[in-house]
Amino acid sequence: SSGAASTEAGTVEGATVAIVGPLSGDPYYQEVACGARTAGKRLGMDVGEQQASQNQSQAAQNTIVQNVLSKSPQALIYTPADPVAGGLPLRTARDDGTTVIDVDAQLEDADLYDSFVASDHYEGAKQITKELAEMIGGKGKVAAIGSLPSNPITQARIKGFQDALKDYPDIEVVSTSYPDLSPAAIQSNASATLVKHPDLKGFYTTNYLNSSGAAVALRNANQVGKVKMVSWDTGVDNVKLMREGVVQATVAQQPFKMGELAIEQIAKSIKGEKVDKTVNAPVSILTSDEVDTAKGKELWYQGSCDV
Amino acid sequence: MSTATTSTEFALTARGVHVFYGQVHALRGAAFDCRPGEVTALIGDNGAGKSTLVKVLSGALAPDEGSVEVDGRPFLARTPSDAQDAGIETVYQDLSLAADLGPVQNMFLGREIRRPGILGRLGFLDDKAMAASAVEDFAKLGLRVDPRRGSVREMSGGQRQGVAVAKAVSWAKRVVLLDEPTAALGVVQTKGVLDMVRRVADQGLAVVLITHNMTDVLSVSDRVEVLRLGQRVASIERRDATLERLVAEMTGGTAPESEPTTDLSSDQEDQR
Amino acid sequence: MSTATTSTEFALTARGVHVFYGQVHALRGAAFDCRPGEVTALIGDNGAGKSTLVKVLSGALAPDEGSVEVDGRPFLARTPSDAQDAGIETVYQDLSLAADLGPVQNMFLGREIRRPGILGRLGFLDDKAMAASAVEDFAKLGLRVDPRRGSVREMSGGQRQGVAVAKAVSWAKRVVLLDEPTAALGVVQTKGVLDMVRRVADQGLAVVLITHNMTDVLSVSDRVEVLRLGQRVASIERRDATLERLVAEMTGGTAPESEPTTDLSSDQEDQR
Amino acid sequence: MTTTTTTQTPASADTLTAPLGRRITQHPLFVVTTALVLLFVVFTVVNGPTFLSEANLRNMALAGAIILILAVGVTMVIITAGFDLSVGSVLVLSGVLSVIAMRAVGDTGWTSAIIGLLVAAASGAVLGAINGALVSYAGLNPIIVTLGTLGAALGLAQVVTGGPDLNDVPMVMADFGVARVLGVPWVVVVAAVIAIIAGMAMRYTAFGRHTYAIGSNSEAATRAGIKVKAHLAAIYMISGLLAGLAGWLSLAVYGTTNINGHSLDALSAATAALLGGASLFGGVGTIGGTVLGNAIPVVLSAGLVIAGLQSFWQQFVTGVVLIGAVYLDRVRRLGLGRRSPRRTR
Amino acid sequence: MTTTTTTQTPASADTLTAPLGRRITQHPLFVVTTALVLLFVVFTVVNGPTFLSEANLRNMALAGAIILILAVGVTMVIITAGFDLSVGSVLVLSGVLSVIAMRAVGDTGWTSAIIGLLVAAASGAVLGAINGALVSYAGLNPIIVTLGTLGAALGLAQVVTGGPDLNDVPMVMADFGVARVLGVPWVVVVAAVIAIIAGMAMRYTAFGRHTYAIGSNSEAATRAGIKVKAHLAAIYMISGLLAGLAGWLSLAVYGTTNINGHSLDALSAATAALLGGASLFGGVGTIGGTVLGNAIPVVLSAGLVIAGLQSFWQQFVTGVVLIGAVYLDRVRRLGLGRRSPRRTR
Ligand SMILES: Nc1ncnc2c1ncn2[C@@H]1O[C@H](COP(=O)(O)OP(=O)(O)OP(=O)(O)O)[C@@H](O)[C@H]1O
Ligand SMILES: Nc1ncnc2c1ncn2[C@@H]1O[C@H](COP(=O)(O)OP(=O)(O)OP(=O)(O)O)[C@@H](O)[C@H]1O
Ligand SMILES: [Mg+2]
Ligand SMILES: [Mg+2]
Repeated sequence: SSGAASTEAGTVEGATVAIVGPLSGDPYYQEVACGARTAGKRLGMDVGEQQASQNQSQAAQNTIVQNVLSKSPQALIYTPADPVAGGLPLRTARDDGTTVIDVDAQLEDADLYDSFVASDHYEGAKQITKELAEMIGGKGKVAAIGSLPSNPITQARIKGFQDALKDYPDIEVVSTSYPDLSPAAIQSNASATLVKHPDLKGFYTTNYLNSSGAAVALRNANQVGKVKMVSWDTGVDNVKLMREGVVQATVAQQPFKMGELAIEQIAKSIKGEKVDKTVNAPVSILTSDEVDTAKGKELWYQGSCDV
Repeated sequence: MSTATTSTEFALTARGVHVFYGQVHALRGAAFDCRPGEVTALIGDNGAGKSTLVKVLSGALAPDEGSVEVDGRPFLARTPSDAQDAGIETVYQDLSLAADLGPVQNMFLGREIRRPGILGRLGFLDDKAMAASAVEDFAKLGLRVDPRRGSVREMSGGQRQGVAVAKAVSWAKRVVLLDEPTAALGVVQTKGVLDMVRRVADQGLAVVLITHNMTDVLSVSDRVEVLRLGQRVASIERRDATLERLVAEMTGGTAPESEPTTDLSSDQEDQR
Repeated sequence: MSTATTSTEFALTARGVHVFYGQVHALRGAAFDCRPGEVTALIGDNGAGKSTLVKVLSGALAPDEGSVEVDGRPFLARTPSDAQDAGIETVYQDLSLAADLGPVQNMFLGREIRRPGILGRLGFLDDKAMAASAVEDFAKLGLRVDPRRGSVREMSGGQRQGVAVAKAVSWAKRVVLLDEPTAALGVVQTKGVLDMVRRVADQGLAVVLITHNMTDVLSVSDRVEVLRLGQRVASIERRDATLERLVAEMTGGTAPESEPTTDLSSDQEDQR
Repeated sequence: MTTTTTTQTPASADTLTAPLGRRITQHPLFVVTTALVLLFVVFTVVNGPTFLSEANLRNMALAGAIILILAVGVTMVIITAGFDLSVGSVLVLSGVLSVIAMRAVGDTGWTSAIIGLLVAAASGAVLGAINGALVSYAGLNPIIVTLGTLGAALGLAQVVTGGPDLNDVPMVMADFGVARVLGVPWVVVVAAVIAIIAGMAMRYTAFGRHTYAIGSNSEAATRAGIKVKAHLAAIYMISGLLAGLAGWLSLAVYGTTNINGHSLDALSAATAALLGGASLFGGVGTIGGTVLGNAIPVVLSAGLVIAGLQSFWQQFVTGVVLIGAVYLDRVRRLGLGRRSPRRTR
Repeated sequence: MTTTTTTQTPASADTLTAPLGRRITQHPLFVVTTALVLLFVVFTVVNGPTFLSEANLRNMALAGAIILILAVGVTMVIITAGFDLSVGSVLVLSGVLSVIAMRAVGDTGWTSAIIGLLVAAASGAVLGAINGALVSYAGLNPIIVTLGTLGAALGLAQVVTGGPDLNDVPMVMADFGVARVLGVPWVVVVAAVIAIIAGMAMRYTAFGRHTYAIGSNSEAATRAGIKVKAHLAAIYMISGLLAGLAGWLSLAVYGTTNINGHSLDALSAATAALLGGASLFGGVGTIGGTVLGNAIPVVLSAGLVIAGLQSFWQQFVTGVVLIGAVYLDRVRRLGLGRRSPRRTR
């Protein structure tokens, strides 16, 4: 689609960009915003950020998007909580010519965004599952702990996990659970799983909250390192857990890079160049052996930025 | 003081009423009678079970055992509305007004006047009509407080008692049960209520009056029923009643001194 | 009936007390006096402001204006504990007991006996000592209900009143204010309280008794203070008091009939 | 010695009609209204006229509409001295069942949408009736009961969908979700109509009168012959019914069941009611107050986002404004009545 | 006509000491205890002896410990007829401030950890004192006040961290988080000690007596000379202090501030208190009851996971059990007292 409606059309310098994320405090979305703001600053853009305060409430997030859009920014970097409902407030904005970059969670209606920048959650899940499967020697019991089951990203990560295990007939998935996002709930869930399956070989967790909660269970059961655990993301929490040896490997996404890529697409759009409809941000696997190597450190999320 | 309308037909009778509160056996086979056109005083020590009996008669409390008859026919009110439908109205000792509502609203609570026509059938209320009717009822009873003012919460104890009495008297068709209606009232107000009690009885209703004031009992009642420890121990015609006799019956002695002093509690069996 | 200890020194006096409840001007410059060793009856119509005055004297309510003196020294209780420290105890009309606690716990509320030694300094209570002391106090007052039983919630109105009176009387050192302490009591119990009132006064305390029962007023009090519409309208020695005079003073007429009938509300100005 | 001091009886003093200014500040809704006006003024100054633009007003109305429907039901429940924590879950489960029903019908037109509406309303009413039966007939603590149904309904919603949100909603519904009458979104119109009907019912009908009486003194209401249990059950059922309706509207507006997004809805609804003057002790509160109380967080959030305040600060400011509003109301009431020994809270 | 019917006065009948069976079922904690025992029996049958294994018992104790600390404070608040919705946020903010303080100290040993503990406790106490001042001295509705601080504290926590969780916790603290005495995790020991001290204080001291009196009738407490406002403020402060402590323990156990994971803590804590027999009308409730009430959801959740029930069903079952427990309690009380006209809820 075309550039912004404002008088400054065509100039990247001074362009206004808004970021709306689904959850304040999540290091991943923080990192996306960091990347975008850093890149935006380099180009002289004015980048503002808003995160929804209540997890997964698309109604609350829509209000934020509407209000952000009422100031007519030239571009919006947006991670919707819900693939359908998240699209609603964009309709009028699209008519006004606002550039929309969808990050991480894909909107169902592809007309609502110019570009979709994301990791491939399904592929990432398959890779890390393979890693786990090899670690436990291709057989034994494993358990998966997912976060909110209604979230398409969780669904993709669980699906990838299940599909990858089709190559390992000797691995049995003893439970796939979705406890609350509270540490106590996750801990007690993982603990109970360990009690029920003393011969459990591995945990697959879909985010850092789950791995942190399960870590407490492993520590208390003296199973750290004996029961393998893999996770998603390389925020401080997972980095610490890898150093401790609780988590053996995790999927390193590149949220900072995604923020930069989003700004790149915005710049193209403002300049009237062709925008890429889908931009894949590469994922890689970070193992506990490499966590503190120079190569490994590059994969860490910074957690804060100076912009 | 006694009236011409005395009849032997009872308006309300109760027999063998038992009520337990948890482990407390509050009524132990209590009996009760009252006649239309008469003021029946129900007296007894604190904790004798008077209020409990009133609650049974008015349907506020289901007895564990016992039978009640209205005009000679078995009638056990299961809910207060049953009793109201039978023409029995009650002023409870704890008054039971909705403090956030006004006097008019309380008077008509559960029996509101609706607007005429379709609105009325939709449940819309005719507040004007109710206010007018309440003003009239208050005037008829000699109360001069304006029933349209504020909420009951803002009224003094005496004023509240006035509202409760007015409500009961204006709706009653057969029996009015008054549980200590004058306890919080001043001298003049008390006289007003007693006069009213007399007038209501003279109109042919049965009035049951609970009070601890024996002077009032002697001055206004036609018959006295005495409750002690959950049972009726005496039922005395006005002409046979004397202060000494009433006190003796209530406390269980033939003369006040012949018995160990009864005190603030009559639940003697609870006192170990 | 009058006592030997009458003195002209006042235990408690109030002058020019004004209290507003929102827009209601409940006390309009009320004055009040009572002497040690005497029973002072405080009478007045419903809504005259008696309870409000008691609340001011006992520190439960801060007046908008006015002064209070105890034993001739200016003393305005800002909180109930101020008044208690000055030896003034009160039975409020609405009793003010904590219904979930037992009688003993209520009697000692705010003045609990602690265990001896270190535990006591940590706030540990000596429930046994309190129970024993309460049993004794109850006995001394002639109450025979067991103060150790259950919670106040389970007691009858009369029993509650007994607890409240016992509490006040056993703690008072100078003045006891009793706001309608016999309203819910039976004949015998009422006599018990009135006897106790007399005894307490004879011990040298000033007793202030609010009641609507003029017979009781005439039988027990040494002096009568009359409140009308928030002001003191008369202050009468026992020997000058007659039923007719008291009623006339309360209702504002010289003879009961010369004035428009006062009724359940004395807030006549509210009635338009 | 006789000292008779007969003083002149003050003739009349206290019912002089209060001056207009005082009558206004005395109105129970004075503070919430003032707070709202103040927020508008502040945000118009800070954000410029955009804040009063038609688009923003419409957005705010839309943002508040669905919670308002819940808040109307919760207000009625609170007036009975009860509580309903379950409305958010009831909304979700009704939405889920509605989608499943519409899916079964298959068609994407109004037939399907209306069947969905009926299913949503019916499931809401059934859940509300369960709450009502447990609270009124079984006599259970309403907070625990509705906390129980909060969890149970949410769990059931996930059991039914198997976890993920459902989002195949008939086209006509989605259209309805964005359609407007005279510039006002239909959803807002529906919410307004519900609030007006409920407000009239509470104010002018026997139903409302009985509701206040039950909240004020349920014993008195029983003794007055009101069928207290049936009435209470009906109130909870209405709250559930409204939540079901809200579930359908939420589907129309958002096109998804948003299972995990409604855990705090009940608190928002209760906040609206309490800001609007309802008391948890029952017997007081108005639908009008709830409408105003509901607007405060909505306006605040819109204003703060437009002002570009970081979301953390928004949460902080919202909390502070909430306390500030009740504080002012308290000060107002103190200024009037000074002492109301009981029910100060 | 005189009809004198003098009947024999029944000598004594109603204080015959009730039979032992009845005395037991009459105990206020009978149902919650029975429910708990029942859960243990059912899960042991369903899951086999693993359920009673040391490891599982330890896990359950650990899972319940931190909420128990919050629940102790919330119980005390509820006994005063108040409410504290803010404990979860206070926990979070205290944890955040504690980490920042420890970071400033720099060392990873006990010095740092203890300073962190003091900071956590102090911030909790200050937040609690703010709640207390607003509720008692300003006389505001405790639900709104603590709803306000719930939001404000959470917002502030994020303002301070800039958003993400903090997790650089001294080593010794992390060690403490898994350390045990005689097989019991330290955290559980701490929670137990807090519950015991609070239980004794409520039961045997003047402090506790006054707390019950205030909740039962605050007017009566005032008139008895109790400094009601100061006492109320102290209770809220204690609730905050305990939440601060819980914040530090949570850091020790989980190693992170987990800003977004505590929004429902207050409801869990209140549920424990109410299941344990506390009434929102104040004046009743015990810490012992809260300990048992707190155990129910914990045992339920562990048992259901071990039984292999899908997590959605768990939510559903938990809701149903919650209602079932209060229902049984209600039935018990009806069996005894039949009618307690007021405070049935
Ligand atoms: N709700 C209740 N729970 C338990 N016991 C009760 C309850 N109500 C009354 N009782 C007990 O039942 C007995 C009878 O009480 P009731 O109120 O009927 O007496 P009463 O004759 O009206 O006394 P009073 O003159 O004091 O009003 C008393 O022992 C009282 O303690
Ligand atoms: N809390 C209150 N709020 C508003 N008005 C009140 C309040 N308490 C009392 N009043 C009013 O103040 C006046 C005096 O009341 P008070 O209770 O002192 O009278 P009283 O002489 O004790 O009457 P009674 O004999 O009925 O107990 C009355 O008009 C009453 O309506
Ligand atoms: Mg009685
Ligand atoms: Mg009075």
